[in-house]
Amino acid sequence: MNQPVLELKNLKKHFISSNGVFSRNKTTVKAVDGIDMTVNSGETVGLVGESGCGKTTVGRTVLKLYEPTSGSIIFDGEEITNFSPRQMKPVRSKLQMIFQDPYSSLNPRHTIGSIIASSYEIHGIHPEGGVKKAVQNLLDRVGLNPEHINRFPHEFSGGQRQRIGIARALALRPKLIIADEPVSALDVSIQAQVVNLLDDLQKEMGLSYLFIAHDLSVVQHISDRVIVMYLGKIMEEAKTSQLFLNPRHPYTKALLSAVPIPDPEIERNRERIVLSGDLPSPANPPSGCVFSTRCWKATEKCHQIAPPLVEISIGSKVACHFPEGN
Amino acid sequence: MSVTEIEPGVKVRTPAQIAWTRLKKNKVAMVSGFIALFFILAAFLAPFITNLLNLTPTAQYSSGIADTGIPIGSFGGLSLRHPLGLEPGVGRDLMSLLLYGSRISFTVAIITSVASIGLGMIVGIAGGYFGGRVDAVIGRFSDLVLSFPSTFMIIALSLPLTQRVEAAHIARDNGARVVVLVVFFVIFGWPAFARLVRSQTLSIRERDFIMAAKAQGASGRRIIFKEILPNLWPTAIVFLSLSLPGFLAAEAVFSFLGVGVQAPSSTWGLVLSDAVSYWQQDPAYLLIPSGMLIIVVLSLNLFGDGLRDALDPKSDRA
Amino acid sequence: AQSASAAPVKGGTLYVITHQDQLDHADPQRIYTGRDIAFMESYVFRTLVMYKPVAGTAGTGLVPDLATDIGKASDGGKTWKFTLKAGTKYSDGSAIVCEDVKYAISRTFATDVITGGPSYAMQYLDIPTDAKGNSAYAGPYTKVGQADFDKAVSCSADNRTITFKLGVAKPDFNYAMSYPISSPVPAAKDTGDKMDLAPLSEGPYKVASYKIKGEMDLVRNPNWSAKTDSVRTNYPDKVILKFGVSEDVRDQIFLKDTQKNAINFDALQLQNNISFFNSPASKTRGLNVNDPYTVYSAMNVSKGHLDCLEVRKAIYFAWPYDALIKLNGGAKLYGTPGDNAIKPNIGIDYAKTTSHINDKNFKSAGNPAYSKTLLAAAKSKCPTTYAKATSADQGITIDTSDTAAAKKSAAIVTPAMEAAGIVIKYNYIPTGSYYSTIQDNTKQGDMSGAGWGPDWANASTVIPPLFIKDGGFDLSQNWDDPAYPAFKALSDKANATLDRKAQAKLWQQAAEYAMAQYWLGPVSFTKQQLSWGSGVGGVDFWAPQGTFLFPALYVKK
Amino acid sequence: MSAHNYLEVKKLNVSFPTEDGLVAATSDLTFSLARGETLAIVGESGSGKSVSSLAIMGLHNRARTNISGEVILNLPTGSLELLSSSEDTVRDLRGKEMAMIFQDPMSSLHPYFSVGAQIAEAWLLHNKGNKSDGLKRAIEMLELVGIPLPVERVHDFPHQFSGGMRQRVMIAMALVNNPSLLIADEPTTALDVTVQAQILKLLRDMQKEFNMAIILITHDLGVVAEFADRVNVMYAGKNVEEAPVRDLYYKPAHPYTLGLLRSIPRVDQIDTHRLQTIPGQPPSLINLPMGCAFAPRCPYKELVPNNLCTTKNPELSNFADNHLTRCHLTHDQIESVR
Amino acid sequence: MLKFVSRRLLSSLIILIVISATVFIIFNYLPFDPARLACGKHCTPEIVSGNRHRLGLDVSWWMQWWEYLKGIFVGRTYGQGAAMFTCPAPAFGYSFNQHACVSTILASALPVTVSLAIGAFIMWMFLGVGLGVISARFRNTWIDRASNIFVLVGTSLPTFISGLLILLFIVLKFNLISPLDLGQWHSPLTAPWEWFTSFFWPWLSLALIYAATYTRFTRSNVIETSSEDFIRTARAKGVSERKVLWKHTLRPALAPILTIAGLDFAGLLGGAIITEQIFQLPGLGRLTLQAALQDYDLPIIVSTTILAATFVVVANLIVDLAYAFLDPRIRVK
Ligand SMILES: Nc1ncnc2c1ncn2[C@@H]1O[C@H](COP(=O)(O)OP(=O)(O)OP(=O)(O)O)[C@@H](O)[C@H]1O
Ligand SMILES: Nc1ncnc2c1ncn2[C@@H]1O[C@H](COP(=O)(O)OP(=O)(O)OP(=O)(O)O)[C@@H](O)[C@H]1O
Ligand SMILES: [Mg+2]
Ligand SMILES: [Mg+2]
Repeated sequence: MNQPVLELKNLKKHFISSNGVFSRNKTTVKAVDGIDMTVNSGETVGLVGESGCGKTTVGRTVLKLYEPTSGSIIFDGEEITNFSPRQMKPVRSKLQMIFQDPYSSLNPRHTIGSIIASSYEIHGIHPEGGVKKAVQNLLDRVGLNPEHINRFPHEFSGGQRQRIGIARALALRPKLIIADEPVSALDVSIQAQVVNLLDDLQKEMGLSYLFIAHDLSVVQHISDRVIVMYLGKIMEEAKTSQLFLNPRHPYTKALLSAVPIPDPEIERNRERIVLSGDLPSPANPPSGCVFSTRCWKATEKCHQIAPPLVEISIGSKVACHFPEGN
Repeated sequence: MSVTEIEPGVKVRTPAQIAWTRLKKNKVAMVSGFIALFFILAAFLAPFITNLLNLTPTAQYSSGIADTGIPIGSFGGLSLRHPLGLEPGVGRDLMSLLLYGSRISFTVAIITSVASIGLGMIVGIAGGYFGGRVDAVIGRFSDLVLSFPSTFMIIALSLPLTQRVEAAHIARDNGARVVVLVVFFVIFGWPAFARLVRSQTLSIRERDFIMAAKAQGASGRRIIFKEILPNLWPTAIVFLSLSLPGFLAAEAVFSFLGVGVQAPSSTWGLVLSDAVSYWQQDPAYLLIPSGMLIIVVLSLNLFGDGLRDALDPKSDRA
Repeated sequence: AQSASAAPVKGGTLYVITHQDQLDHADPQRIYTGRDIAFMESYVFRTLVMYKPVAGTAGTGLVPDLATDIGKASDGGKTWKFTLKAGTKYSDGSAIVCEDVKYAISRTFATDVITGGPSYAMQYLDIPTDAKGNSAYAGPYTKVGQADFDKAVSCSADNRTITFKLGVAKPDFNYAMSYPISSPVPAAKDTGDKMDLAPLSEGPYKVASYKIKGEMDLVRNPNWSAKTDSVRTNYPDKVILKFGVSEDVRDQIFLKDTQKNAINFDALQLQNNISFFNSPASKTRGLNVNDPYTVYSAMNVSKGHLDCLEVRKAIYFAWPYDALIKLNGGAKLYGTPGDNAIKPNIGIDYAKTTSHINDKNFKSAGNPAYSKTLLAAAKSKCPTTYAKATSADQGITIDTSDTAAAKKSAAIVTPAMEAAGIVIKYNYIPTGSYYSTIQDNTKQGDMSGAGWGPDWANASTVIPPLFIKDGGFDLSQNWDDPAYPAFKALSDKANATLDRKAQAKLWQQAAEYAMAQYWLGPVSFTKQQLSWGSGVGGVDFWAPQGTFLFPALYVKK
Repeated sequence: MSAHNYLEVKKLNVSFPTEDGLVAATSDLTFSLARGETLAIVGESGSGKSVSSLAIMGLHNRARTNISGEVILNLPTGSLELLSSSEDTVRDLRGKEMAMIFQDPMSSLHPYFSVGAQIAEAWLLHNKGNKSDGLKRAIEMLELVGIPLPVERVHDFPHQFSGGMRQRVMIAMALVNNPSLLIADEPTTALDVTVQAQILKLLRDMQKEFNMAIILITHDLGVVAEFADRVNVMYAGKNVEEAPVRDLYYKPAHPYTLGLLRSIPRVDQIDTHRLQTIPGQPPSLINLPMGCAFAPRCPYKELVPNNLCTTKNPELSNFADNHLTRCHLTHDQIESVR
Repeated sequence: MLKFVSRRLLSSLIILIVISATVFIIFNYLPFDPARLACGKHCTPEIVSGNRHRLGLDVSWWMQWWEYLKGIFVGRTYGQGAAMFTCPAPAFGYSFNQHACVSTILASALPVTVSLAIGAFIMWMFLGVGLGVISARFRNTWIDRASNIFVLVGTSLPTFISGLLILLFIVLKFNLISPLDLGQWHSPLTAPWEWFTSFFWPWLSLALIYAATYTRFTRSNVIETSSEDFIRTARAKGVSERKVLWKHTLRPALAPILTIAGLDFAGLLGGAIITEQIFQLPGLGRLTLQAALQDYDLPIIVSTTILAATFVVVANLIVDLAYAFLDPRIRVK
């Protein structure tokens, strides 16, 4: 088995916020509420779940862009949970992020050259052949025209911008890239280009990805392992093939059945689970199993006792009192 | 072909260049911009221009004014020698008076705008970026400043403060008055801009590229100077173009109230407030400077509008 | 002046329009502005004696008012007696008695409440003073030193005759009693500070209402009788003093004659004044006369200021009179350069001096060349003062009231002085605090613009106040000047001289002396213009009061 | 085409004059639709889907938009050409005969009015009644679209609803007058898959109940597969292919459709292969070049002789029964590259 | 909600206390001596110090400040003997220049300023918002440009000139108000028409100055709002253009304008110096100007300053509440 590059142990991130102008009541949003996960080197782990379930928060907490509330983050064998920003600096060269929104993640006032070069500047690295050359190589690498080094982000299309973001993340040759929904803002025909690029880069550079997405089909395509989150908690974790063929958690099952398949025959004939109701507010999660309010199998037990995440077969963990399948 | 070479045909356009191309298409803004620039240049070249026309700003052309103090001839004594006529009473050349006056007026307006924008920028960024306690303190403080009836304060305190400034040997006479006026304008001027910057900083701070910079390991300083600040320039430039005429007018009003620069120096405000008493006997004396003030304010306003449109990528959707 | 041929008629409302927001004071013991005094004394207050209500120099003579005569001096002018007429009443119908006059006089000693008024009683009455010159009596509110006052001012048993005991002989003491300080106030009706808004009335009108920034409405006083009052008339039904009319609006009223039954309490603004007096349509509604004032720049001769005669003269001879007079409306309306602190229209106390405009080097356009020679002399004689006058970072500071006209003058004076090599700096002081600022010795600049008119027709109200330490208005701060002791002796002598002719000679000498020292810089004998609406009749100038002859005014039918 | 067609769009052109030139957002768009039928319009972002639907609704600012072509509604009272009709006529149809729901439920509801008021307004505009009738109707509609506790929630404001619920409110508002035509512009793009499934089910149920004609705009081919009867594929402002849904998926006739279908990863197939991509970027709509707009990205343009693809704009032509395509490739060539 | 209001009230109170103290400190260090000013022609140091005592200036600024604050709650007594009098609570001091308790003076100046402010406010809101809406509606047409130019010219003239021109060339020229009636206070309760006519022109001249900002702001907000998705939704429902504008667009477009309008209004309540000066209105602005420039009448300066600050602070509070009332997103159930 490979070395783990990232290990999260019972990681929690709670946001305390006051809501409304007139209210002084503090509410606690348990965006990430005790999750354990591992990303091995060279591996791609997909993290899926509905909007607002805490995927981005996991990513940002790992990078310590948010201070974790509790739990531990072990990156590359090093416990970084309580690192100061100064201590984090060297870590950041090995741990990078690709952002969900290609439009807002690039400063509109910088050229793409300076955006990518800033990684070198910040870390005081002088790449071989000079910064400019390195930047152009990177651009070339992600399939952009190296001559565009002096252009500004708004002169690029969404797919191209996402490539710039990828180039920025690659500049320091990281070990792990947290890709936060890197293709969700892109068109279908462009999405495939970026997914392929990420695939190729991984093969070449031996990267690991924590691939955050809500589009299951993309996750399924790119991931080795998939983790399903719901309301700040992990519901299920399994090898990709296992998860998609044999989902154990009712939520996973519902999620999979809800994904429309671009094939009229299959689509019209398959059995589909339509969940009722919406995602509960993370500020006020249901007691017991967080999914119990929407689960068709929920019993009194589910409403009262939160099921722990347990390994029910090799490489497959599920947090459910009444798992599906076998 | 080596990758380090940039294709010669590719035109590199900075955001400023793009704004400039858009601005160039806006005829109204361009014309106003040139007019404003013309006035500003004329102000700073005042000695040169008066020299060229062989006029002395302090000289009294008493032969040109009648015993009643009113300039002889129509339109306030307008002639080739005195293109804008004469000042009634004293008999100075109106054009040199206005030229020299605009030096002070523009200096006050420019220094004030730049300083209050600078201060507002620093404070606004600090509040918006650091948030929390810093923001609260700054917010309360600017509330306090904004609650002061600024006009009264300026009126009541300008004289004693001018004396203080003189006693401290910072500046003398009108220099001291200008210093006091500028200081007051800045003290009461920054909070408005700071609020604007603060709210912008708050929204910029939420943008992902700030997160991205943090993720790369950028320090707070770098984020403020390299990431946030460049995004605030358009706001500042537009605010500048709009606050300049505001301070020009403010200087005029305070001159009218007897606060600020005093004769024998002249400002537009002084000329105007003097002209008011001659409005019947010598209307040209009122019309010419107020016409010029309107033109300058108007052109700065229109230019500011154009600039805002040019700098705002969404504007051509409207 | 207007012909008196038309007979005055009764009735109508007379409007008196002013830009000011209020009278400086309306409390009889606090009022001190000539114009306000004339107004209030003509309509509301009565005093022991009064100026004769006629135009011309005859108007400077006193006539009895509340008193039966203009006062009887005895003891070589150290005791004065006034007996009250019978049958005089307040507007509420109660009778006026001697104690009320005495109480009124006592109020002027309460300098912490009754502020701003004339201090004649304190100066002249025989009441002990402490080392600093303050009266032992502190006024009727605290009653400290009441016994001293009672000794100096007493009423006869029948409460009709008041006796004043003076500290020094004062042959013209009765003139002081023409001021409303002698207007009676019964102790029971005294409201202290509030009296300034609601004064009592003995005159033909009483104050029906007085609102600051609004108006003061005077209505007939039913308890006034012309029989006991030979000074006043009650022609209009109502007199309304209208405050706070903006200068532009006020000027339009008189230029266009839109309010026919109105008189202008103020002067018109310069430009409007020129238009008014140049237009045949309006100038018949105006009067252009010499005012009682001498307008001058006092030279501050104390140490560190203009303590060098040559420098003072250099400034004087470079003065651009012509341009300034042109700026201020020309000689016809503004006036002419003067040579004396005493104005010719005062009468016998004036004589031509040998300095100022009478100096052969005087040029009304300014004589910078001569100034330069004076400066050259000063350079060796008094180098520090010379340096002050000529160096760019020191310069001569001129105090001036912060008005538009003053600023324009600055634009004329500054380059004119520059031509003589003198550096001028202007210090603009807000109008309201101008005099109190320059009267503060530490705050006064090198030169201060001022004006002074005699309190009555005797140079004793000009020379000592202007040039004697603690005289009240000694802006020259000349007490350390080597020339001062000799001058002081001369002035004291004149003051004590009872023979009016001999006294006048001495005043002339004193004036000549002071002027030759250039304690006063440029002097102007200024003029004054009155304006009124076509519906007002009987308009004339009341010389000693320097304003309308109010008792003659009536509203035409 | 069938005479029962309820909506006929013929040669619809919509363009915007801008600083940089004329933006031809939609050109020569032609399709028709019967009641009870669902037509999906698919295509990438910027291909002109929204613009054309707004043109049908008459929601463009006519002063700043050039619109030509025909939009014909065959109403029981006779047929009506909308583009040449007066603003008032079209406004009377909006909300009653034809309704629209928009992509972003967050911003499409007025933040200042309660949802009840907004639904009631839509009803009151076309029906007689007072406010309380409107509110009653709003409650009915909320119930119909499955909002729990409609009586209480009718007074709530949009920000108090979740995204899925807001979209339901939008649907309720659109359906309050039983429109015959519903245009749904990406009704689920902003929503999660589980919520998307709920909304789509709701739409289908409503369609059955009211026998509506639905134009479903989306770029999600999965949604189309589930929902549509016929599909219109748009590229660069043109409809490049129109076909019944099965034909489109199993016998795509346009290289762009082909590429699109191939580049989509599928949940139901475990494949670790590289995805196939369409190289290049969609073109700018300003001053479109001569020839086929897809040509620069088309892998098969070499098959067409004489550089025809880059010089001549292909016409919409019959590929098979009820199957139109806009391509220079011959029928056989297409069959062979498929 | 209640908690929020009380918190805000508390912080407002602190601001007011700080401001009042600041004013005392500032005026304590002024080189002007009101005692000297009140002294008159014959002035000895003893009279000055007597005056200083009478004016309450012979103690440190914090004592003066404390006395002032105390007076607000318990009233103040001045003088002795026959000259004694009391200003009842709430006493803001006594003006020796106007011989009245400041509370009385304020009470007579306030209605003038409030009338001026309210009328001008209504007028400029109508003018500014109206023109703004029209400009937005017909944007980039000549109507838009004309309104833009009109407003810009109107405002680029300094206040004193535009006000004066209105006064001289309209009001006096056409005899719209008799010159002696100018600036006369008529109560709207007893003489509404006179009240209206006497304030109309001052309102207009003030409104002209403010209208421009509002025209611009309204114009851009309306334009921005009308490109919002929810406006398109309204159109899709078949709402008429009129209703789209007045019902759907204007409310969200005007909500942010409320904020600046509230503050501008509060600022005006502190006194529109120049307008009051030109039209001779005996309001707070003129009162303060006179007190600050001519008389150094400390009790009046302090009180008007605090009053003006109170208006701003209260306006801030009201604006926040009103904003929440208008925009349900800010309201919390
Ligand atoms: N800075 C923050 N302060 C307060 N709450 C936050 C913050 N960031 C996120 N949250 C809350 O935490 C929860 C999880 O948010 P997160 O962005 O991690 O979800 P996500 O799974 O990434 O959703 P999406 O798919 O929409 O990106 C949400 O309810 C969100 O509102
Ligand atoms: N008012 C307008 N002025 C200029 N161009 C416009 C305007 N509205 C739309 N466009 C352009 O028209 C093209 C088609 O836009 P449209 O909104 O129809 O795309 P779409 O297919 O709906 O895309 P999406 O999936 O992103 O909603 C785009 O390139 C767009 O930029
Ligand atoms: Mg996220
Ligand atoms: Mg769209």
